[in-house]
Amino acid sequence: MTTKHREDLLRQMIRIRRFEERCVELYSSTKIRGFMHLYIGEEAVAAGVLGALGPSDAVVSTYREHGHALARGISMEAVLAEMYGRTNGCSRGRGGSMHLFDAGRRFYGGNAIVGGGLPLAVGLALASAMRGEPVVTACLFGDGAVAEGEFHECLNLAALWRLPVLFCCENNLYAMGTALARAQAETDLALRASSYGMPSWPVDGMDPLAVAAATERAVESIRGGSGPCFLELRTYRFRAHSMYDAERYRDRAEVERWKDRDPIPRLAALMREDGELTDAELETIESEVGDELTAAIAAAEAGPFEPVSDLTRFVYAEHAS
Amino acid sequence: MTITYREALREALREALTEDERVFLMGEDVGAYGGCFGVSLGLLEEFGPERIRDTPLSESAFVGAGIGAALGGMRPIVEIMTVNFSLLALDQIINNAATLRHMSGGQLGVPLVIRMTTGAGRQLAAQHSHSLEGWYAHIPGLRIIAPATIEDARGMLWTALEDPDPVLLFEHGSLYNVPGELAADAAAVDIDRAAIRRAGGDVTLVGYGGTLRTALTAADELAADGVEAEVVDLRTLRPLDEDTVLDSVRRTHRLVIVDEGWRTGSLSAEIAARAAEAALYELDAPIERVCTAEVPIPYAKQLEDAALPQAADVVAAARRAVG
Amino acid sequence: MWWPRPGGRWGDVADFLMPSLGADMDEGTILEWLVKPGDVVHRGDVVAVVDTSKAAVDVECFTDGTVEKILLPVGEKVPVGTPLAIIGDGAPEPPQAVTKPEPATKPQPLASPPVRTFAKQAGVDLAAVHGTGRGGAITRADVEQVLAPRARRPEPAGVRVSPYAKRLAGELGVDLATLPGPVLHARDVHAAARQPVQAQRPQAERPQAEQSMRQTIAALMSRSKREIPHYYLSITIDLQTALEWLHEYNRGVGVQDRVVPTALLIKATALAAAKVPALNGHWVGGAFRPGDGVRLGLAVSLRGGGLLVPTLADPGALALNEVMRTLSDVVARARTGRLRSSELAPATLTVTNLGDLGAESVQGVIYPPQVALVGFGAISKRPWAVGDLLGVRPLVTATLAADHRASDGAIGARFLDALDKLLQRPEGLR
Amino acid sequence: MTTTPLTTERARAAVHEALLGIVPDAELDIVDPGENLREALELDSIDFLAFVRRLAELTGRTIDEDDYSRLSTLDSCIEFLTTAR
Repeated sequence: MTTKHREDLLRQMIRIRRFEERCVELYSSTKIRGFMHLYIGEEAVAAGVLGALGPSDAVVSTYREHGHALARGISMEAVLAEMYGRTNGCSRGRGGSMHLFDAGRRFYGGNAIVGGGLPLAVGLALASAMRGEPVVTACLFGDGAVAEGEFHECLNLAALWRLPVLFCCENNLYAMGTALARAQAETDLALRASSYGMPSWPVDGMDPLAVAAATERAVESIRGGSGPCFLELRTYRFRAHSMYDAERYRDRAEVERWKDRDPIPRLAALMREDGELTDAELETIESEVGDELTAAIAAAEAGPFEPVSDLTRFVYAEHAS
Repeated sequence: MTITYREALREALREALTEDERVFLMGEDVGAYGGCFGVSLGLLEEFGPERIRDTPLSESAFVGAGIGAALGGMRPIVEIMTVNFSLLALDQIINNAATLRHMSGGQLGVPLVIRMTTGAGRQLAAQHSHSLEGWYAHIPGLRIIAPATIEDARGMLWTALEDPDPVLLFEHGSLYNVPGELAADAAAVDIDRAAIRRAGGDVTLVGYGGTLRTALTAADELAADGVEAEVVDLRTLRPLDEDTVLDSVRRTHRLVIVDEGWRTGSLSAEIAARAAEAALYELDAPIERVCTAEVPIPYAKQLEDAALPQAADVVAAARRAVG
Repeated sequence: MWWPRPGGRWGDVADFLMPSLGADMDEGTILEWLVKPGDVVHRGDVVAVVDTSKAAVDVECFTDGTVEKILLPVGEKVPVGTPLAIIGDGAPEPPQAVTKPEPATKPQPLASPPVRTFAKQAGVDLAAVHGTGRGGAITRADVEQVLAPRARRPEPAGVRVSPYAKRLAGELGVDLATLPGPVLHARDVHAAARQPVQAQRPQAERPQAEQSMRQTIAALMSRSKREIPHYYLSITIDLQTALEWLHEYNRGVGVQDRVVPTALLIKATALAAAKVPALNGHWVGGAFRPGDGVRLGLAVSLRGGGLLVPTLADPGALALNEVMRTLSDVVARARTGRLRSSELAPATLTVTNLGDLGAESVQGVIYPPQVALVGFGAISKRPWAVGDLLGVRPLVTATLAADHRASDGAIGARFLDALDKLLQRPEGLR
Repeated sequence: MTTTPLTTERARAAVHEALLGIVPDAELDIVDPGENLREALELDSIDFLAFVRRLAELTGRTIDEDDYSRLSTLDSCIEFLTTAR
């Protein structure tokens, strides 16, 4: 893996982290409303998985998708303006934090129903297979989705029809407040996926290099026509499920233990060790990300609101206009 | 030429598969079995397993896959065996198909057609006799159509496929064997307007799908008594063609709605409400509704008959209205 | 969170506000302060525990500084955005501006809660009500006093009226209070509008409802003359050819199928109306709405006086013997009070034929919302110039009364001309 | 077709029945037998035609349009019906 590649991963993770830290502040001051689910702690997955995809590949995501959207190339302005409910948001202010879309980047949301995105991914893959396009559809979902019927229906269907889907299960150990072991009889999710007859393997989701390597390998196999693959990305969210919660379902010591494995300082340290990163370079990255963020906030603040007279647009296709 | 409703649907499918290579049919037993109700019989042999896809019993997965494939540039036709089973795919239909365009600020569209059988009358008991199209008609983002005639069975599918939004096509189970005349040059029909299937000046009978026949039978009986009923076939349940219904009410001043859904919170309630909102001062008698009794559909014939709207019920309601 | 304090020192001092901690949080309660004045805090430090009514949540601050003052004690519930503490650089707090008291709100009128509720339900603004109660308090009666003039004229007690009937009554000027219940439909209103008086029985025996029908027709005709600028055109038509043809026709059929001249006049009128559609229809909402086909109202005189106007659906489209059959049927049933609802549907043009009563011509009053009425006088033999000679011919005077808002005289003349031409070629009316 | 002339009584009964079919509450006893029926009973042309039809049915007489003038009063009706053709 090249230095450039590692630096890209580091920069991507820092972008996501700083972006979301500001989101907390903006939410507290009621600039952002509704539900907001933070990704802090899981950045290695977004940077690693999304970084391994090509522009014609498709992505289906969940409601904890700020990181996925940013890593897919949607601008900070478009994501933040969406959370501000402005027309320069990536869904024109009609989706909010949980429903980020970008048709041009083949980013298909932003699905807030747990497990609801899997059938879409299967269908997108079916379309590309029927059209003979060498395209991979990456479907990101959490460990909670494994308990849904749609998970099993979709893994079976994708394997049965050998569809080019990359199932990426971000196992952060909690479905909202329910620990994996309290919801699943068999907690080895890769093992369960393998029962549907597809290559499945667990990955250290706190290590961006491991995630990137595993994804590249899976994508190559899928593009070669071997059918779907399943990655269990073992990771952890450092913050509450949604903005704030009392976190009565987990031990603070557990959170601290996982914070020791924070992917950002971990990769930065590794790169320093290998002589690939200096403090000044890190400072530059932080400062560039800070500038990008400042500009995004200004643009979101300045973004126009959709007029209420346009309320009922985009329910059906708009013909002649 | 005389063909059945089933054959008209099959011809429509065959035409769509022939004319547009993006079109494919997917659902439970649509291929090797020939379709639970025989609609797709022979299509597997003609178009092959890539385009006539048998699916596992995974309604949510294959309906959602239809949505995904539509996003990905295909024109899928998904068959759900009956409306009852569509409940297993409700999440995909309502949370995805109906919302993606809006949630994405107009970036995405779901040009998908979902066909399913609806309705009772064949002694299939409580889990295979629902008429839930009214439920679906509640949902913005969906278009709901219900062909009641041979011509519509033949012509609605193509128009639905051309629609850039998800269309749910409801086929009433009692219609499949009904024969009728179809012009040799029958082609696509609009899915925007209700149709007046019989003109009359004394009372408006509104029906759709399976209840159109009930309404027409009732109209014949009423005519024998000198009461001329106008029969409106809704055809499209969402968006409702309110104008056609209300124009008829403005002529007849009396409204009887025949709906195989349950009365409470039903499509009939919606139509009655709209008549009250927009045509109250045209009404010369209380609106009458003939709906299914508020009971899960029972198996025994006499009970099922008693539960469902019958022509005699419609005649009685019309007589009350005409006074 | 940090927020620049109005009037404060920008950048140095900020209020720490009650944060929004979730989509459903509007207010919160400080459960515990984890800092005290003088403490140094950093961005990300947890400074307090807030009860959101769902859970106790640690809240953090977003900048570095020194806690200057705790503004909100533990246990008090405040809305999101309320200042909770002042965090600054440790300098003394600037003097607070004295906040102006809220302007006194307008004193509320004195009224008991039930009266307030009643007024609210009735949509009465209490400020506009004069109180007559103790100390000027507003009583229920005071509110009712305000309401009284607004109240609409009550409908007849115990009688239910269909909405359409109610609307029609308004349009046709029928007083619903005069009609018998228990349920009134459109047909009752139409009947009332067209059945002014039934003079068969002596006045004294007439039921109350029938007497009031005189009032009804009075209202309708008054409205017509008040609202409709009538103009009148007449033509005298030579019926010699028509009556000779009819005589021959009747000779060829049995007594059951004989046709009277009125049938010819009706069919000719309907055909003429189809040719000149500007006279066939309704004046509604300030505009002429052409009729959907010709529905001909036929004024049927009742023996002993009185009038009914049943509607014939498009007699122009019927064969003459059908017109005659319909005519006999409708007239018989009109006189026995057994008209069908379809015969009470609104007509698009009315014909009145007073010829049998001997009148020479009829200048009728238009039935609103129609825009024309055709009156035929008696068919009588009169001198008539035929070529350059004077002959005796059966003549009829047809008079058109028309609404000048909807048409002009030229249109009316065209109609009468069409009528004449039709009657000169009776075989075309067969 | 020739028919046997009616007796005066039968002719009167037929005229009364035909008229009462048109004007059910007509008080024929107080109608002057020489008065014009159409005026006395306010018969229009349609009523009169109905009267002619009923009279023809009741008596079996053929009544042509040219005969109408002979049916103007109660007396003339009876005379018409009691006269052989």
